[in-house]
Amino acid sequence: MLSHLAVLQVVVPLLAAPTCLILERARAAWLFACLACLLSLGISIALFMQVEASGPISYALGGWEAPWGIEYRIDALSSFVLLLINLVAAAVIIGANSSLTAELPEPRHSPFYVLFLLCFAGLQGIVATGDAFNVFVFLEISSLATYALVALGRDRRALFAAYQYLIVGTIGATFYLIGIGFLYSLTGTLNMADMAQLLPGLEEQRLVAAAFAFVVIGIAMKLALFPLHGWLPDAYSQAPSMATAFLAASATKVALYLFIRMYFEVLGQDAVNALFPVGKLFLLLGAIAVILASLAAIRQNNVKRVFALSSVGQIGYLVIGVGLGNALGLQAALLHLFNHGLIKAALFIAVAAVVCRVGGSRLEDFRGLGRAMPWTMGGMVIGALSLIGVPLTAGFVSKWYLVLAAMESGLWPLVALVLIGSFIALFYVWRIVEVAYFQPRDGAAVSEAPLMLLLPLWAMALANLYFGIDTSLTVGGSEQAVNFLMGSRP
Amino acid sequence: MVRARDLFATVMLSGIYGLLSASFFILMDAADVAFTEAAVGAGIFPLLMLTVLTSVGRYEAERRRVRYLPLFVMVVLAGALFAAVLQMPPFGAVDAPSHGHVAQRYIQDSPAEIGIPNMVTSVLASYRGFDTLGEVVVIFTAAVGVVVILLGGRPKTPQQSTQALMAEHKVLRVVGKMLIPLILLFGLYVQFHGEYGPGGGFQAGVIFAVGIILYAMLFGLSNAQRVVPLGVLRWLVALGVLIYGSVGLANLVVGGEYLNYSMLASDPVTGQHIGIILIELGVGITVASAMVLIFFAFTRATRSRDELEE
Amino acid sequence: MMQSATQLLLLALVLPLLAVPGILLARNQPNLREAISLLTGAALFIVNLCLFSLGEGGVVLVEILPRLAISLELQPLGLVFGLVASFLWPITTLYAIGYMRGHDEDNQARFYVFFAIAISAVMGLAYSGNLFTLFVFYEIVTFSTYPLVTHAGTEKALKGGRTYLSLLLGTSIVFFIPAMIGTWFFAGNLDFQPGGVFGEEVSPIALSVLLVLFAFGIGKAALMPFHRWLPAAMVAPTPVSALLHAVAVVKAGVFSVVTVVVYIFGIDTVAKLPITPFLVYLAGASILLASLVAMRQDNFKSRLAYSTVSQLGYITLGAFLASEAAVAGSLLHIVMHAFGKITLFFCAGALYVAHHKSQISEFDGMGRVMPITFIAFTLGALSIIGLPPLGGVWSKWFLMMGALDSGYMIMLAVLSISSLLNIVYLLEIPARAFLKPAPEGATLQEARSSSVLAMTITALMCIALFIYGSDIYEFIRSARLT
Amino acid sequence: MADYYNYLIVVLLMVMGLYIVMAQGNLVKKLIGLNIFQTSVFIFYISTAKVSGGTAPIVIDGAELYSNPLPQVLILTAIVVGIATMSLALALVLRIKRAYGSVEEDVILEQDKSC
Amino acid sequence: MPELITLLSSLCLLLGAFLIFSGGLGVLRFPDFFTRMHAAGVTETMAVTLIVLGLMLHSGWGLPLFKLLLILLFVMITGPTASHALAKSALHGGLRPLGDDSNNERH
Repeated sequence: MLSHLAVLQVVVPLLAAPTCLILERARAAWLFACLACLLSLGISIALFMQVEASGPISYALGGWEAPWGIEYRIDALSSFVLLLINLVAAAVIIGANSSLTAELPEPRHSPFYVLFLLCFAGLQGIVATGDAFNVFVFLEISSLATYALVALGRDRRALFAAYQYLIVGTIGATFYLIGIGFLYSLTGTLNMADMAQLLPGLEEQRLVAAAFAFVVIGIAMKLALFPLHGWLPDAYSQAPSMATAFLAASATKVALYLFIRMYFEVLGQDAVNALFPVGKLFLLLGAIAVILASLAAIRQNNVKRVFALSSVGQIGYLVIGVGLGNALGLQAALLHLFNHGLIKAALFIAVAAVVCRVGGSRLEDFRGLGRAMPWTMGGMVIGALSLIGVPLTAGFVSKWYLVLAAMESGLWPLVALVLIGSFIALFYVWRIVEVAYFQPRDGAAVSEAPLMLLLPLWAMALANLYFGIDTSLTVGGSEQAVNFLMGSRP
Repeated sequence: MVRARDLFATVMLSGIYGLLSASFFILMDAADVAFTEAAVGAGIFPLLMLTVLTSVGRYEAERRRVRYLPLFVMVVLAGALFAAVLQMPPFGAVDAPSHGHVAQRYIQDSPAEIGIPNMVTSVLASYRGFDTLGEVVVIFTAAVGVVVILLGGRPKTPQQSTQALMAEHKVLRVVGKMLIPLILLFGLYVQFHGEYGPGGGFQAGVIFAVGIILYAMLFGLSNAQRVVPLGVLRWLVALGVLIYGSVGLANLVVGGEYLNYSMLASDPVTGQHIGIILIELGVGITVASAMVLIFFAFTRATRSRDELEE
Repeated sequence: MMQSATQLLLLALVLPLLAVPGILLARNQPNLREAISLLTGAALFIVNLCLFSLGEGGVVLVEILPRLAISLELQPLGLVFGLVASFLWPITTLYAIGYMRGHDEDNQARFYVFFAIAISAVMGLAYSGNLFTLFVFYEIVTFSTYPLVTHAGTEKALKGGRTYLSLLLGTSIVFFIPAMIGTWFFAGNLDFQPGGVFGEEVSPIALSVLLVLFAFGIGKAALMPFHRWLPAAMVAPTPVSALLHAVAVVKAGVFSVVTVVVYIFGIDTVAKLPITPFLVYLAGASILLASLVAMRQDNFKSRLAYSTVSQLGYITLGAFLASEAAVAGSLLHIVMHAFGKITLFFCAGALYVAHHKSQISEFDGMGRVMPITFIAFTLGALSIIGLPPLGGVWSKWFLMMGALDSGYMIMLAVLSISSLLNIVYLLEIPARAFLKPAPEGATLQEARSSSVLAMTITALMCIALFIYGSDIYEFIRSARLT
Repeated sequence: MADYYNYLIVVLLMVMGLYIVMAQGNLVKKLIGLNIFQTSVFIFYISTAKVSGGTAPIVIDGAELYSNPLPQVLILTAIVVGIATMSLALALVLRIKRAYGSVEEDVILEQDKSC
Repeated sequence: MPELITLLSSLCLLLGAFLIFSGGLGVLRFPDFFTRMHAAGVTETMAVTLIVLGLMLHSGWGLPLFKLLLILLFVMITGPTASHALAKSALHGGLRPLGDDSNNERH
């Protein structure tokens, strides 16, 4: 069975979803979903170790070898991202039951788990597959599940947010499909590795450029890269809290993964930049995203929205790392991908805990929670520090690499920008901390969040600390991935 | 279509558009796709649209202005695309790279490797069987999503009988009674004929669903739900996916890769055959029940609104 | 021997933290709680004494990235700072007991907890083995003192806290981090070593930029124009102000500056950099301007705050003068100013607790009401001004020597003028207190005894330091600084 | 040019569809635009699959040249994905109508702003 | 014989095509709903029957012939039914034929 881990990684949650639907009873569905997520987490750890020990794994689905059948490829990059998604998913699903009890009527629980598992499976499928079209299918699975998850939100605005997300997401996916169509008509293959080999040396450069543009714009919509980020704050702030926690920590990360895969492996960074200075464009967009989104976050009154906008800004960092184009920059992007996933998971689970007890996530709902919910707010503060990039937290490590990478490219303004971004982050985060710790709570007493929420929250918070101190896993994993990507197309 | 304010007309036009593209697909030698597009673009999509229109109203608000920014973006996009597609291999070229590399094997070897004449089905169900599993899951996701969005988690079949949509149409009812068994039969035919001609699980599922939907339209939603209760549908939607997925798992058990049907029998070709029949069954079940479920959810949602208003 | 140094270093770091659960457990029993604080403080001082006797040793705690570790290292600069801080901690605690009880503050347990964390961080800062460690503890100091600044929880306190945090974190994020990463980028490591880490090949321009980034990035050193946080932090309770101004925060800042100059750049390198004169003049300007501003303050604590800004200028000035004498002088000034300024703040707190007076104009004749307080105040003030027979005279002396060594004649003038200004704004207070008539119906009423005891100790220490000043100087000079 | 006639039509349909999505305020109409946009992609793929003189990819005796089955398979999947998305979107529209009483974008935004 | 069948089938197809064309014209040009529906309805039954007949003649004995027959049957049942349903619901919805002055309102 060990040789089938690559496919089981995706199939386990994929098949757990319909089983959950059959189970019907919310609690049973939850337990089953937990089981599936933990199993999947185990698989991802095993895969990570396997890849680290013996290099990329290729799995031919249906027994049809690579370009003819669909291939699953787990290499350093994908195993790294898989590990992140699985960590987050496990944390979120464990806390989901408590959070949902407070947020949704009971009959909607089991569909939530079904959709959650589908989204989870879809994201993993995108990461695991080596086939460009298979990506599209799994992209749509995860997207459809996400739209439905967002629409589950309590407010009617959730509906409209879901609708807008659906429109943008569908256009994005269709753009991606068009790009893949161009690439297919040029190469006659859908396998990414195969494409990467066939693409250089083609004469139809305009078409390659168009293909790249479509693929990138399509992914950028999913990634919520400025200026295509409009859907994200609405969707994230309206979705049920735990759904947000999962999406914020994984969905955009997977989009970035896909982007890196396409940009560095399939099309080749140098080839693309010879057509058009894309790298510089990314730097510019990333920079604008960092500044604008962070500034917008300061003015928000809803904590979920603050963090959602902060996500847009953080995506800016990720894109800057990619745009720098050197090994350090890519490593910074990958590190931040991982670390930011942990950060946002911690923060949104904390928000979920607050919503669970207080019933809202407006800033004034946080009054005095430092005393009323010390554990929740403690976890949140750790996440917040990590978001700012304080040393000994995971956020610091990725910022460190990003700044180093910018220095290596000699882009000093960018160094300044990254740091100013962190500085602004300090402001919007600290507003929340201040309200929580230094403003008295009026109204009914609030008790500490349930244990099942604190558990994942602190798991994520401690992960933030752990990966800020022992970086061998993250730095090592990302380094392997970078070597793999940069080595495949020097 | 852009300018018409009457949404009903727009929907009808888009139905015709679907039918036209289906005919176009036939011309392009894509029989399976045409079949599907006809069922979806000219069938399910307008049907759902119309159901929605009964609730949201037939006319849109008066608005007559051109948005210049989108227009500009579109013109630029069109220009860029024109420039790009001119580098495509010429339409119909025999030596286009896309026909050479991977496709060649499907055309040359699939009859021998899979043992069925319809290459589209071979590729769909075996070479790229995992895509199709994904496709089924997409339908499953949509069904779960629609139900939870419109009806809330766990809808119960209503007890009291609501008035049928077309109770006063005697002729329709009689003709419908005649047709429905035929439609279901045809569905079964498409289901199991997919290996030889155009057709397969998806198309069959849709046709099957149409039969039940027709029943619901003629004899009332509650009667239809008594025939196929929502609970059963939920169960069936999941069952289809599980059948498909378990075939894959069964392959693992007998020692092949996921979805490698060759191991299912002593002879690889027979194995493929068995596998494809099983997974097409899964597809058919999920698609049919998902479509019915979605339709039920839509009509229930529009109906409950009417009841609220009264 | 090395073994015990490792353990002692860790002990210095952990000991204050050990007090935290104790304080929390005993949060409803003030006596026990404060006893724990005091005892830990005393123990910490003993640990530091032991460290002093050891003189060398180090430990790598954890390696975060390759060549980027959290490590501790004994070196003379740190030892001096560590000793001062650990000596003043129990004394401030002693004083705080009187102040907090007299003032009936809320959340006293929280106060002691963060106090302890702050001291632990200061220990780490003093014994940092590399720049990264220094930075980490520097930030921990910031975060752990933030709840102390906003202790009152009022809107005003929150606003002050916001300024405090945003300026300190802002400078460290925007300047300090890039300076640190730049150092890593150019030098390849961040380990402290006498003579600096940079090789010959790094251009002076780059080094200059880095030095400026460090100078401003270490916002706790309150070099103008990034001094605003210090007056803002005056919303804190007085023991906190004492801690901020004498022990933890500002001294952490200037200590960091000195350490960076000595162990990252190397004194000789700094002396040759084109940017150094600019920084020297900036420090000089900081000294004079802050003194001038201080003269105009009527609020007692504000005046002391600006006085601190001015005095911190001395220390940064010494660092940038970049001669061994000047560096030793500035380090000595850390010690002298610590004792002097803490005495002044103790007096300010005592006045506030006992008589609710915080404006200087209200102090007329108070010398007769609180004689011990004002005598202590006078001693502290004289030490800061730099008159014999008090400790402050030594540090100023060596700073002037250093200025001479480096050839900045104009700095001699700056230091002299500033001393005159000091006299004007500091001695005005005891003058008012002793010479003006006492308020009607005033009787002898000192602050609580523990507070009085604390200020007496520190005032006496100012005198003692006059006697031992040159010994400390010799100790510093005996170490390898270049 | 004649060789590219199909693709040019596809491009036109594509931008028309997208324009409707972007410029129309009615949520239902947006979806119709989206449908046109998606269908244009289907047509594009199917066009690339056509081989002049070929027949549908179902084995018949005597046929030598077949059209490319692979894009057809992809589009089969894409159509299904498309209708799944549409049904989800329409469900949302229904709920939006119920919650806001309108399916015009500006009316909805107005309502959100006011509350 | 084969020529005759080809001829017949062509005739059927042509006739069917003509009917479809005229039907389309009718739908466009007739004055009101019911007359238009007449055009559409007649076309649908008659033209489709003719075309399928033509195709049947063309295809010769075999499975396709059977399938076409089924299609023919299907169309002949559903076409009129659909027209009937349309007309009835139009009446039900308040539409009156042209010339019926009792309530001549148009949408």
